[in-house]
Amino acid sequence: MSERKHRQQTQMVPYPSKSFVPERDLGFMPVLECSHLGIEFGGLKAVDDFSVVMGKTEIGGLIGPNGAGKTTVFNLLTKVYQPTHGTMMLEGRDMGNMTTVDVSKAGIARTFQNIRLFNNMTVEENVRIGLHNQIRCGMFSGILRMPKYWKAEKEQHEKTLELLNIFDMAGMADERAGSLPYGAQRRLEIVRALATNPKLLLLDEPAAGMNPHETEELMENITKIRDQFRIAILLIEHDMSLVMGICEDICVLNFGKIIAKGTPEEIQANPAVIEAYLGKRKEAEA
Amino acid sequence: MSEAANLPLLKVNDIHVYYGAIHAIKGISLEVNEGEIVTLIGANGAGKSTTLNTIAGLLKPRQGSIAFAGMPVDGTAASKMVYKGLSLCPEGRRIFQQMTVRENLEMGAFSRPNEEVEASMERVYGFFPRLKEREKQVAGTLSGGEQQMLAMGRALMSKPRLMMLDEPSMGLAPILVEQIFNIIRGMNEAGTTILLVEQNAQMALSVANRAYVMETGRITMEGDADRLMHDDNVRKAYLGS
Amino acid sequence: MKTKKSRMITSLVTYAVLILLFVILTVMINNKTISRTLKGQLIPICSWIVMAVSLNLVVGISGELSLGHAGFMSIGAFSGIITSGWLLNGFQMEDPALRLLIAIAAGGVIAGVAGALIGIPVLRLRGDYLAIVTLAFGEIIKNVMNCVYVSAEGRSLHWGFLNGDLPGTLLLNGPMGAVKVKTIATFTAGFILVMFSLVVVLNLVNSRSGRAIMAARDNRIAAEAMGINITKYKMMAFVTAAVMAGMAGALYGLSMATLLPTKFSFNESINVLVFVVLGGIGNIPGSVVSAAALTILPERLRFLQNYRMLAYAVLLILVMLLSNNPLLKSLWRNLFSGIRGKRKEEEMRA
Amino acid sequence: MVFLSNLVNGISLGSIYAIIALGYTMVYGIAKMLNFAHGDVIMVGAYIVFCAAQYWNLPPVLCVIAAMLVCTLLGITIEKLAYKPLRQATGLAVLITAIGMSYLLQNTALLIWGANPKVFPSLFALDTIWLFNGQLAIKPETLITIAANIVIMTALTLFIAKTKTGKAMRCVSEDRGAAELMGINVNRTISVTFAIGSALAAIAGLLLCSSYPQLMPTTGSMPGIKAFTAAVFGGIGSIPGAMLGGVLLGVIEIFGKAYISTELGDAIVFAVLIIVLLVRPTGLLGKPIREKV
Amino acid sequence: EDLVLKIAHIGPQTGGAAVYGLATYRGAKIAADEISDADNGIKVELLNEDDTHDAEKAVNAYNNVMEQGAQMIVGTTTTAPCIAVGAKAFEERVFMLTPSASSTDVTADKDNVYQLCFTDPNQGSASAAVINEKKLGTKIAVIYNNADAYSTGIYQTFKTKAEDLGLEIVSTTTFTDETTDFSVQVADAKDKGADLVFLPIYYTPASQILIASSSIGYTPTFFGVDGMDGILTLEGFDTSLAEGVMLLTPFVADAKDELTVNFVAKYQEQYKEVPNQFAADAYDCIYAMVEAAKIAGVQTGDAAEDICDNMIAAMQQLKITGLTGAMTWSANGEVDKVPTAMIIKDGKYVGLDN
Ligand SMILES: Nc1ncnc2c1ncn2[C@@H]1O[C@H](COP(=O)(O)OP(=O)(O)OP(=O)(O)O)[C@@H](O)[C@H]1O
Ligand SMILES: Nc1ncnc2c1ncn2[C@@H]1O[C@H](COP(=O)(O)OP(=O)(O)OP(=O)(O)O)[C@@H](O)[C@H]1O
Ligand SMILES: [Mg+2]
Ligand SMILES: [Mg+2]
Repeated sequence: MSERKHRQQTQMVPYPSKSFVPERDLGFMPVLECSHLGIEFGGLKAVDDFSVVMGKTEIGGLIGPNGAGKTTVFNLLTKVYQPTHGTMMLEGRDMGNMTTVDVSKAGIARTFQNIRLFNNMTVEENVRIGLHNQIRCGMFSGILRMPKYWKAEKEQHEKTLELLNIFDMAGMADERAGSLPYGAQRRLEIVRALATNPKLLLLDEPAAGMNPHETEELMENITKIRDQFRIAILLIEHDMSLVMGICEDICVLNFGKIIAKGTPEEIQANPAVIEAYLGKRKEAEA
Repeated sequence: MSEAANLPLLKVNDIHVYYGAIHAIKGISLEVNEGEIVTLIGANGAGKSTTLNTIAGLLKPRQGSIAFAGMPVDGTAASKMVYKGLSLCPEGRRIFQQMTVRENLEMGAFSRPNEEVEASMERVYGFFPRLKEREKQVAGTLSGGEQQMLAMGRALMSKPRLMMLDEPSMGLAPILVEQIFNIIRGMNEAGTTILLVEQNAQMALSVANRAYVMETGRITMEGDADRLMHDDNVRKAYLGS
Repeated sequence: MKTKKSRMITSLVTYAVLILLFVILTVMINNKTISRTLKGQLIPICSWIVMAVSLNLVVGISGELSLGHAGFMSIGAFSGIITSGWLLNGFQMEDPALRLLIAIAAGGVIAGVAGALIGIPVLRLRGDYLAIVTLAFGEIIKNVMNCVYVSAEGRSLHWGFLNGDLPGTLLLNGPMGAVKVKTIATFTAGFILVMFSLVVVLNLVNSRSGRAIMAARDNRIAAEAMGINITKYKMMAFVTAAVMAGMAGALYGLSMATLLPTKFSFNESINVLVFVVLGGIGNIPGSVVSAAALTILPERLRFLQNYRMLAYAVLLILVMLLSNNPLLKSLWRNLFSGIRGKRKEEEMRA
Repeated sequence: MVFLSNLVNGISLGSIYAIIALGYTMVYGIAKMLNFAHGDVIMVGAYIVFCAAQYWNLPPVLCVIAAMLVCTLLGITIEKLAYKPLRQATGLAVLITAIGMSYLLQNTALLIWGANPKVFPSLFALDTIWLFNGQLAIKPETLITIAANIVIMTALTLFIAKTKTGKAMRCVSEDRGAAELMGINVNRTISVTFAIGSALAAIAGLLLCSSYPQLMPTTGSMPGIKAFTAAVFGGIGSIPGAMLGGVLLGVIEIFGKAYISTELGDAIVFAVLIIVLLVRPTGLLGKPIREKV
Repeated sequence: EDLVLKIAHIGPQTGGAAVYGLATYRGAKIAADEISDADNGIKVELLNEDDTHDAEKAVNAYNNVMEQGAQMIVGTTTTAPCIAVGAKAFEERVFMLTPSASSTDVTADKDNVYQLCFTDPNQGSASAAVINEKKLGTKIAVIYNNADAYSTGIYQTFKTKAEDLGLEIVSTTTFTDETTDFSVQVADAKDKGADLVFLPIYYTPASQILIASSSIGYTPTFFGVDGMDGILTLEGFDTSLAEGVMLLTPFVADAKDELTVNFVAKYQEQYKEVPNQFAADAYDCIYAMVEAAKIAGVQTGDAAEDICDNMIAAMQQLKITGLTGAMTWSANGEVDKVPTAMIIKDGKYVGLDN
């Protein structure tokens, strides 16, 4: 398996004191810095002492057994849950007092493990919702159909088509989102997230339910998005071909704790990861 | 049961299924023989789940026939199919979140006489020792892998002759995927016929005897699992290389 | 599977049909060919249409079940009546059209304020819990209105709670409600209000704010993750609906010589909900049709005498059963796609 | 003493709400529908008892059994004709149908029994209990209602937790499709739920009209709404919650009227409900709904 | 050729207030049939519509009967709809005589609306006067329906009059149409030591209050108004609880005069129940309207607006004696008749003076 196909050849250099970021991102402020993040659900430490740094254009991976707390990390980063411990910074801004809405405005967008589209709306409308804070027009301008409304509508329409074209989906703009095939729904979620103009994109199992062929395409698209928008991407995935194929830095969670961090090669060779997550077969294959 | 020897256990003949105006299944025929593992692979939205749900009686085919153990069963309610020896482990697990593991298993044996429940339970615990440890836990709090085990165990409780599994490996860590496939083999060896729908074609083909490939509501290929595994078209579309 | 274009066409067709109807009815009124019962019902019909459209904004567009919508109508009605009485008493404003306009605006504003106050606690809840709290607010409003007395003495308004000893002319007399109301509401005003509510709701739905409201309905968590302030947009829908209900109330109140606080009971809220569900949840033109039809229907059933309400109940159940029958639904859809031609069919196949 | 007698009155009213709320919550918990016609089934039950006692001179036990039989049949019929065809429809469609059903029952009762109110006969040949030198009166109906509440609550809880049908009901309430796959006949299970709910309505009708002996075609509607409120108050779907919610609602209503104002009695009840729901958004004993993200 | 009068009855015949509307319709129907059957050259054609005790529906019903060519209206039964319909009828010049809508707002500012029942203030102050005169109680409790215009109206004038007369009101509590439990109201009266409870309410809640009182062993004097009539015939009611209850009423179903006996017999035969005051008032209404129509010279097929003014003039000359006593009308539409104070003894009404 050619796992390196989509990965940019970069050398990983230590980022001051905490973690590693790609060399190319060294001159920039890291997009995300979490330290000692944690949350408890009635005594259960779902995430514990989670510290990572993401470079400005890094593609990171978050893996781990089921129930390890991966999705919970995303929920913490987007403030769906309020962390009970630790701090998070988005491009140097403290996220402590932000709400989910603030986080989105500040520049983190996400997709969901169980797809959450606005099923009764069209594909275009879904993307327009993503543009909510990008192209604005107040309630009264909307009701009274002021010139501002027409301008905003036009702008939104153009931007939507532009974004949909990344995944060749412009032709589906008028379909009901709920009636799309599963794979298209996953892609639409990514487009919608991109529409919020994020600095950091969080993808929760983007390849779930896709076959290897579709996964391959997805990998290409993810790298393309990173290059085109120059943003950081953090993804959760159980499909090792994808993770090992495009992630530059991988973080492995087990029982809420980080058990390993490193490049794909390091992770694949890590006995603790093999024991807890990968299993013997993958090891043999690698 | 002499008829069972020469008749297939399940015979689906040219069924058509609609969701409202959407023609989701456009004439599918397939067979499963006693003792086999048969797998159904295909892209997203090809209609695999729809096919299984129709066989299980959750959906009604508008056209075509289904025979189970030599008896026509199309139009039979899902709740009756269980009594005939067919059970479906549905996509997305659908366990009873607020019941305990044990209660979930008990519900799986709803169609069986009460005396049998204990024995079946032991049998299931044999396959899934983890479930025995978690007997009293509320199912909603289990991890993803455990929930999948519970769903399979629950389907086994009805002592099916044919067990249909819809994407049992979905969203599971690689290590668990292996375990699940080992258990599928184990169940088959213990005498349960299996119809398996999988996204993970590689794994599915490696455990199956025979396979069908589906595309947008139709079957486009069928044959020996080994043969399909090495078929170029299949490799390109479903195996990723 | 509605595209933007087809939505716009629906809106335009709705406006056109309503204007046409208005013209026809006005002509019929002028040459006296309209039946007396229907003529008498025109203003209430307009009020109930506005009620249904506004409730549909909450139930259909914003996705929250409200069982206390009549409460806002009540607030609007009594505010409107008081305003009109006050203007007449204290300011000698004789022009009924101007008085009506101000009264309707006042009814809308005051109901809107009430909607905002009620919305804050209500919108924190979900599903059936939210529904029961709106029911509770509706009952509280009814109960409280029953204890309020308002009188006008020159330009000053006096009010009393549980105490009717007020100087001047009583405008609102506690449980006896408003009496001696000068009925200044007209069908033209009603029609303008209906058009106004339609423009507001239909334009809102096809705007950024409207999409945000629907996004919050379809998937709360995803909408928040897209940076949409759920509370703000739910509130926007709720308050807009309250304002329109208040205006409908003022129109209604000023079309009757008397109005009791107990009129706006739970049953009335439910009635409006029936209009909304029967017309189609989220279907605004549907609400207009069903509100009008269901207001006229019981009158048309008068020949059944004592079996009238029984027949109404049976019809209601039958309509619900038939409109939700999967067989009829697909039959209807086939018919529809047949009319719409190939394009639609292609869409279905996709 | 006044306080005590208010408390007794509150509990007496509350236990009536509770017994109606039990039926509401049971049907809601399993079939996930707000059966607004429940209050009217109660009214029918009360009329049957009235007729049985007044016209046919049946002994009390037979009156109750007759009412339960009629109500159960009525419940099953309503379910079959009006609700079952709507299994796939939205919750609101079912709600509106239930409201139609409620109109239908009220107007049928009006045609059969007339508009004149009837005073319900006292079936329990027991005397009022006087405490504290005749200062505190406890009506036998109150004691019987409370006892009935406890028995029904326990029986329902056990039934749902222990019996095969009860467990099937829980499955149906969680996931109808999955329940079907277990071999559970979902339609039949829901019908059974309705049958039980309606039988409970008959008992509630008897107790309601025994304590507050006024019977009209509209008798069921307001107690029905209050009981629905009580069920939500206690956490809808929760059986002990219905009982707790009912009793508390009754006590709050009586205290509000006695110590604040009779004019604002209902406003106070509903205001307390709102406050409680703001603090506990799923009622007193309701399970918090947590959506996994 | 007979004179045919088209009279329309409007009142609630479904919903919570159906009992009143059905009673007025039945009373009116008996009168209409009697007149028509008597072969005196007059036929009464009685139209009937339901208003569900709602102003909007009442106006619809009004328009409906006018479309059917009604010449005058007997109704509407309840107050709020009557005010709404009255305003319409005033504009359109249609004569109305209501058997039972008793608020002064019904007739105020409208020359075309007449009442056959006592007005609320009339009853309120008459009650206070009787209580004062006969020294029936020293500490008075009032329980009234504050969601009902009739009940609130009587209460308000009762209170004013009682204060003037120096009567002491120790407890005032309310209820609504939706109230099931009356224990608080009764307990409050008992607690405050009231020896007379004034009940300006209809007989249905009154029966509940009597039951609730007896269950806590509270036995003051109960004093009611005309709405109390009907309590003795309430199906299933233990009339012994009503022993000693006093009320002001113009109509007594077991009076022995020929008119009453005849009416009650007919009513029982046709409707299997004992008529109450509402039915009696409506019966009288029809006779009054027919008499007035004779004076006004109404012809078959006359339009409502043409006869209205004549009817108004005729009403003021009219003197009739009906089931509810001898009546005349003043120009503001109010009736002048004498309420009689009654007391229930051995399950029967007896004049308080006897
Ligand atoms: N809202 C919650 N309340 C209680 N426990 C929770 C909640 N959300 C998550 N958990 C628990 O936290 C742990 C981590 O869950 P999480 O969803 O983050 O796992 P995951 O790593 O994403 O697993 P998977 O790969 O199966 O998606 C699990 O044990 C889960 O049950
Ligand atoms: N409830 C439904 N209503 C309408 N269309 C549906 C419904 N369920 C499935 N479909 C459509 O039917 C087709 C087949 O879907 P199905 O779920 O059977 O596919 P699948 O092969 O199981 O895909 P997956 O791998 O995503 O599970 C798809 O086009 C899907 O959009
Ligand atoms: Mg996850
Ligand atoms: Mg599937």
